[in-house]
Amino acid sequence: MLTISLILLPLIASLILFALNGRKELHYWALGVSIAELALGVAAVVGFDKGIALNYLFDMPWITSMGIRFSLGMSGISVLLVLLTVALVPLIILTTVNGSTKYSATFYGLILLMQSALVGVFTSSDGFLFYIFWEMALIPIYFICGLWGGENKIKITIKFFIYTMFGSLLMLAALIWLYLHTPLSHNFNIDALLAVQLPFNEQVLVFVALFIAFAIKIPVFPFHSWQPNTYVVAPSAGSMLLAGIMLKMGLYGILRFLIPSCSEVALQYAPVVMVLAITGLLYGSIIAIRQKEIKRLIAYSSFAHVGLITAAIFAFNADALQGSVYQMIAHGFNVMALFFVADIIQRRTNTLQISDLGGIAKVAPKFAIFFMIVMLGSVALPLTNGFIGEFLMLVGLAKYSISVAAIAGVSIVLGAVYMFWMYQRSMYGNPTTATANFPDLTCNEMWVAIPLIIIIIAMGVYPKPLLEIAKPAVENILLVMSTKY
Amino acid sequence: MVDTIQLMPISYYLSLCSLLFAIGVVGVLIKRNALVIFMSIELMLNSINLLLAAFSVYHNNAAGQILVIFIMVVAAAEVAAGLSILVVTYRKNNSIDMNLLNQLKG
Amino acid sequence: MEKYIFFFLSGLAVFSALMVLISRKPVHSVLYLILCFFAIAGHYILLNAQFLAVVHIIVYAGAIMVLFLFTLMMLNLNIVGEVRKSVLARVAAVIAGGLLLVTLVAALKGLNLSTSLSANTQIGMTSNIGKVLFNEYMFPFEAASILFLSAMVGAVMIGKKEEEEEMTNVQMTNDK
Amino acid sequence: MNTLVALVPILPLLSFIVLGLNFKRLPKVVTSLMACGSVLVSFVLAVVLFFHVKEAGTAVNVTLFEWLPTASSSMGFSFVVDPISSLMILIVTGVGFLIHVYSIGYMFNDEGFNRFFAYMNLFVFSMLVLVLGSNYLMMFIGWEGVGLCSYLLIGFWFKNHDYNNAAKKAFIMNRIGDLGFLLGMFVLYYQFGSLDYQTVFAKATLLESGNMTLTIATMLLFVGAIGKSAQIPLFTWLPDAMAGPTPVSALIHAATMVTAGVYMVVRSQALFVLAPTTLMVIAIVGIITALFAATIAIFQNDIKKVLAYSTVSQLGYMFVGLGMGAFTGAMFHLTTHAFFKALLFLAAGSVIHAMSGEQDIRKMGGLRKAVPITWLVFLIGTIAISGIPPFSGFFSKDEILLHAFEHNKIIWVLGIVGSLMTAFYMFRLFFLTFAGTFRGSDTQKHHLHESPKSMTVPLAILAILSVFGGLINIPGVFGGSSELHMFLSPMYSAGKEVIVEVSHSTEILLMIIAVLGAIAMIAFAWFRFVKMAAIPISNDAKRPLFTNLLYHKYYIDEVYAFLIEKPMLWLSGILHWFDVQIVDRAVNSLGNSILWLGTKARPLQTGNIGFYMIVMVLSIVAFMVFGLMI
Repeated sequence: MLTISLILLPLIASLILFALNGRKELHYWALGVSIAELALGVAAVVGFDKGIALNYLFDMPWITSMGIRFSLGMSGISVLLVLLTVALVPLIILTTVNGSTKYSATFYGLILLMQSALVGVFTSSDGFLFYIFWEMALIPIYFICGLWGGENKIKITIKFFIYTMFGSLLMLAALIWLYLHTPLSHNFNIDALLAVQLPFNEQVLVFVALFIAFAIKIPVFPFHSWQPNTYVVAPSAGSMLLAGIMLKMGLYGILRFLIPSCSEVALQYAPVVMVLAITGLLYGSIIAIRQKEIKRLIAYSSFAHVGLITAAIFAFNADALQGSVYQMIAHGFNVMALFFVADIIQRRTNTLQISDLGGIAKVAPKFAIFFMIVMLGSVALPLTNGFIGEFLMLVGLAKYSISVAAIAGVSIVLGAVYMFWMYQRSMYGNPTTATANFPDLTCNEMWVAIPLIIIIIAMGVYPKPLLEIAKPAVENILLVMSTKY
Repeated sequence: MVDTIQLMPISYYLSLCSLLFAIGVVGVLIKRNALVIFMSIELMLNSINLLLAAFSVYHNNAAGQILVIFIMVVAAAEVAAGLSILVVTYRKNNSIDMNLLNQLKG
Repeated sequence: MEKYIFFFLSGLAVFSALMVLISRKPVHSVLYLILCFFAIAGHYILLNAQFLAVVHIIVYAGAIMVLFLFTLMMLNLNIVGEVRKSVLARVAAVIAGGLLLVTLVAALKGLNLSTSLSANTQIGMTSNIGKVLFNEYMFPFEAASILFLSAMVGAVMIGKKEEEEEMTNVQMTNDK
Repeated sequence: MNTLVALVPILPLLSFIVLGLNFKRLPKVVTSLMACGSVLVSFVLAVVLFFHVKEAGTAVNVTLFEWLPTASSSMGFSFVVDPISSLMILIVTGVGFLIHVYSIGYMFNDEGFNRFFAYMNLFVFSMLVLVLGSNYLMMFIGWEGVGLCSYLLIGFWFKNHDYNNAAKKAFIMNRIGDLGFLLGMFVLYYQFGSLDYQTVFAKATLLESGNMTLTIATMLLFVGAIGKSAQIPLFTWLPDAMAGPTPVSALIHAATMVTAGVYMVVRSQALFVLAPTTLMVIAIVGIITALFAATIAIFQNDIKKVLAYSTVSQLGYMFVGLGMGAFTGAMFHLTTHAFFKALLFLAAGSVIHAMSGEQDIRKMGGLRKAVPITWLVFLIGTIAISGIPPFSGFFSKDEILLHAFEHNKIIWVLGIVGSLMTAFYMFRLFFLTFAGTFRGSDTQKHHLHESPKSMTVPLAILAILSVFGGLINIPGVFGGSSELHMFLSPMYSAGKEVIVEVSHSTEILLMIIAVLGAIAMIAFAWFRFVKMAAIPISNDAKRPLFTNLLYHKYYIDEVYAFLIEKPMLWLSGILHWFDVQIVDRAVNSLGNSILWLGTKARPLQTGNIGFYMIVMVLSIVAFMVFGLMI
């Protein structure tokens, strides 16, 4: 019941907001809904029973003739990602509340619709339902970027849309392929799909199709080229949704579908994926060093981070998987906070060019502190959330191969290089004309900044509860792999 | 009296209906008058109807005849809508030449 | 006996169908088509599908063809010298149609149909059809009625739109 | 006792949080009281703990909470107080407290006063976590934490981009070292399934000497130490780090943070003694760094830069000690170095304070009259670092050299050479600053003044410590009992202890060689800079090739820029071009090719319905024929 209400609440609210289209000043309404949703999400985490594989089951027949059921449930990984979703959305809505009347009710409706779809993706226990939610998540973000985006928005948004759609279709094909191999009266239940034992060469096809689908979403090198432009052109709330939550769909998909269904191929092809992911990690980090625009820099850094997560997933051991799950959550908050920083800078100075900035720390110390903490989280300083994930992932990668860990570890140094460069150029030095009158964080912004600071530090100081929730699910994945192989 | 009717072999009906259908197709292709094209379409529909009825009787299943009724409904609806479109195009172009419907491509 | 009736009706149907195409005047086409429909109705009777036969006459000959005639007369389309397609196009069309016929026949010939099925000739009776229609096909029947309604509304809408435009035209001229 | 252990790092942390949250509002008095007070209380606690450990002889373990559960073990957020860490917390809080007090006077007129103390407290917290942690992960928290504080404090005056670059350079070079540390931890974790000191050391003692995994792990850990303790090749950040306020240089870049590498090696002694190859590498890197930095220091003209290179050089000595197995010696030198180098930096700060911010020794001279107390303490510090008995530096350096003599004569000779250079450049610095006549501008001369009490009192205390600090480990030859060694020896893994067996006469002979050499160098410096009153030439004057090389610090920065920074930026540019022009363009052209296909296929859609229908019919025919053929 909890899962279905988590999906329905924002869905209904979004429909109401669409109906009220054109009216302004509805953000508090949307905020209220998202906070109620947060309460539900927290309740789900608190009441989560680690002893059961899938909690909060919800199941009813849907399209019976095809064996499709409307079934939902949360594993440890799902519940964490749901928590990420429900925690980020209120913050994202809060970031848009800044006195500007740019955003109408439709905008908030789209955000809530997106939230509903994302929760759906993370909780579906039915392959078809998963696909439906997967596509459903794409639609609101398309409109958010296409309607409220910056320069060149239509072209870039369409590219993003078609690119990801292409991946989705490959996924659908793979799902149907699996579906057709389920026992006699076919059904789309995920467990049934995962139980399918394909011959190796067919498994390769399914693996490739699913991998490309997820790789585009994540994105993994070389399927990433939609990403920097989209992040730059999207309104900040859109970038936050995209980088904070949406790309986790791809990683979640890998954990939920790709590895359990094609474990044999996954094991064999792990080096290939590893090479792609690590290439992306270094490639993104190195490119980020020379970026002159804050959002683009964040985009490349995010690309690098998810490269590491992908690599860690394919190391197939408990530490690496735990780390990648933890890092998914941590990265969600960090990247959202970074885009928030970019948003604040853009709104106040009308520029994101790092060369136009400087000296902000002098005029806006609170903002400087916030930015500093976010940056530290993102460069994985111990006692911030970024460290836990990166440490576990690197430990896992080291178990896989110490040289891989060493190469991946170089990104830690590179991350410090570009992040500190950006921070220094934008915050230190003497104020420029653009930043001379930079106001410090307003009250509204503090409401976003303080929770983020608390989360970044709390997750770094006391990661145990979240790690323990993820643990059974992670072990389950490894168990499925070992039994299938 | 009806009971004594002897049924013709189904292949006769097949041939007849194929022939009628082909005539309908040729009519659609050959004519430029939209009205006649419509009539050809009706002809094709009728050939199918007849075949359905024949099979229905042969298979001793009423479903075929029910389908015929539905086809008739659809045909009637189609004619109603189609003819009104024709009337509109005629008012616009003063002709119902099929080639003028090129404008529909937008 | 039935054989002769069958061949007679078939010949009539094919002849009138051809005449639909051959006639230069649309009115003649319409009339030939009606003839063709009657022949088909005869076939229905021959198949002991009386309900269909009656409905066929009522709907096709009575309603649809009248609609055709009505349109024809309203638009005054009965012009002999209508533009015809080029010879090439017509030859191509006939060849295409002929090919279709050949392949159809070839395809259907391969069917292994047993004619030995004993016919329950009562199947086409009105009462029987009614029972089946309102028991098993209740929902499609209602759906069809809605389709029909929407077609009616659509036809009216399409026809009416022009008037509105004319109205606006009139207003515009008035404004001038 | 357990609560006390936890309180030691937590007090500075609390102070940091309060200051950090209210840095705009608190008056300076409250800030000073809180910042210094918290460190003072920590110091008192550290003393209590020190004596507790000394009396009880057992370590105190405290686990605050379970921090990071991993697959095979669970890392606790836990502290351990044993001889090494109790000595370290004494140094950190003790020297830290003195420097805090000094900073009140030094930073009083700075607008970032409160921010400064917040950072300083955060640093003390991180450093305490580093030394108190009971597993490598805890050490890593402190390890990175002090790096961060170093970054924040070097770039404290953040309006100046050069300072910021120095700060960034420090952080990034540290990060490179940290990466080594991380990888070392991974190897340890992989090998022993845990990162807890006790578990790791217990399991390591079962391995035989020269074990490959241990060698790799210790090498990687040493990379971490290289970064943090500014050894070759990652030392260039430390001289640049002098951009920060002088108390920062004293606390972080002389007394505590940079010695973290030494601490780490001593802490992991059980591992390192099993990896002789690593120990050899450590000794070689140490001695090269010591000489390298000393040669550079001879030609520097910035008072803080000289001290910075001297720090690098002294750290090199500590690593030589470690490499030679003189773990106590290294810790001993670490302690005395903390005293006299903090003293020297603070005294230099006092000089800079007096000179209104001037750091170039060519513009000083004759300051003895103007700042007598500073003069005195600086002299004490200089003597201590030069290794003149009975000052503290003599004993500690001597112990290291003794071990070197025992194990490797070449390193001993090089060590002696280095210590002679130390005596020379330190006295060069001293004479140029305090002897002769004043060479600065008139306004500076007019402004010359002795520093306030808050600065001179800590100087005096440090001076006393520098003089008598050597007493904690008087070697047997002077009738002492090597107390420090006794205190620390329970930490060393049993049976692997390195014992020096040099006869007393040899030992005394070695000391005489070192001391006489040092005195000769001092005399040379006096002759050159007081008698001849030689003043180093200006920046852009022509120099002989070798001198020029030294003056420009062997062009190391330029070489790094050429070898690493430039190629990195170039690569970044290339990859970005590749990303936009190749990867993205490939995707775009895929889309465009479909559009192109569309344009090419468009003429097929003539709009001629008759044509469409014929095609349709023919297609149906084709399908049926196809169906028939199958």
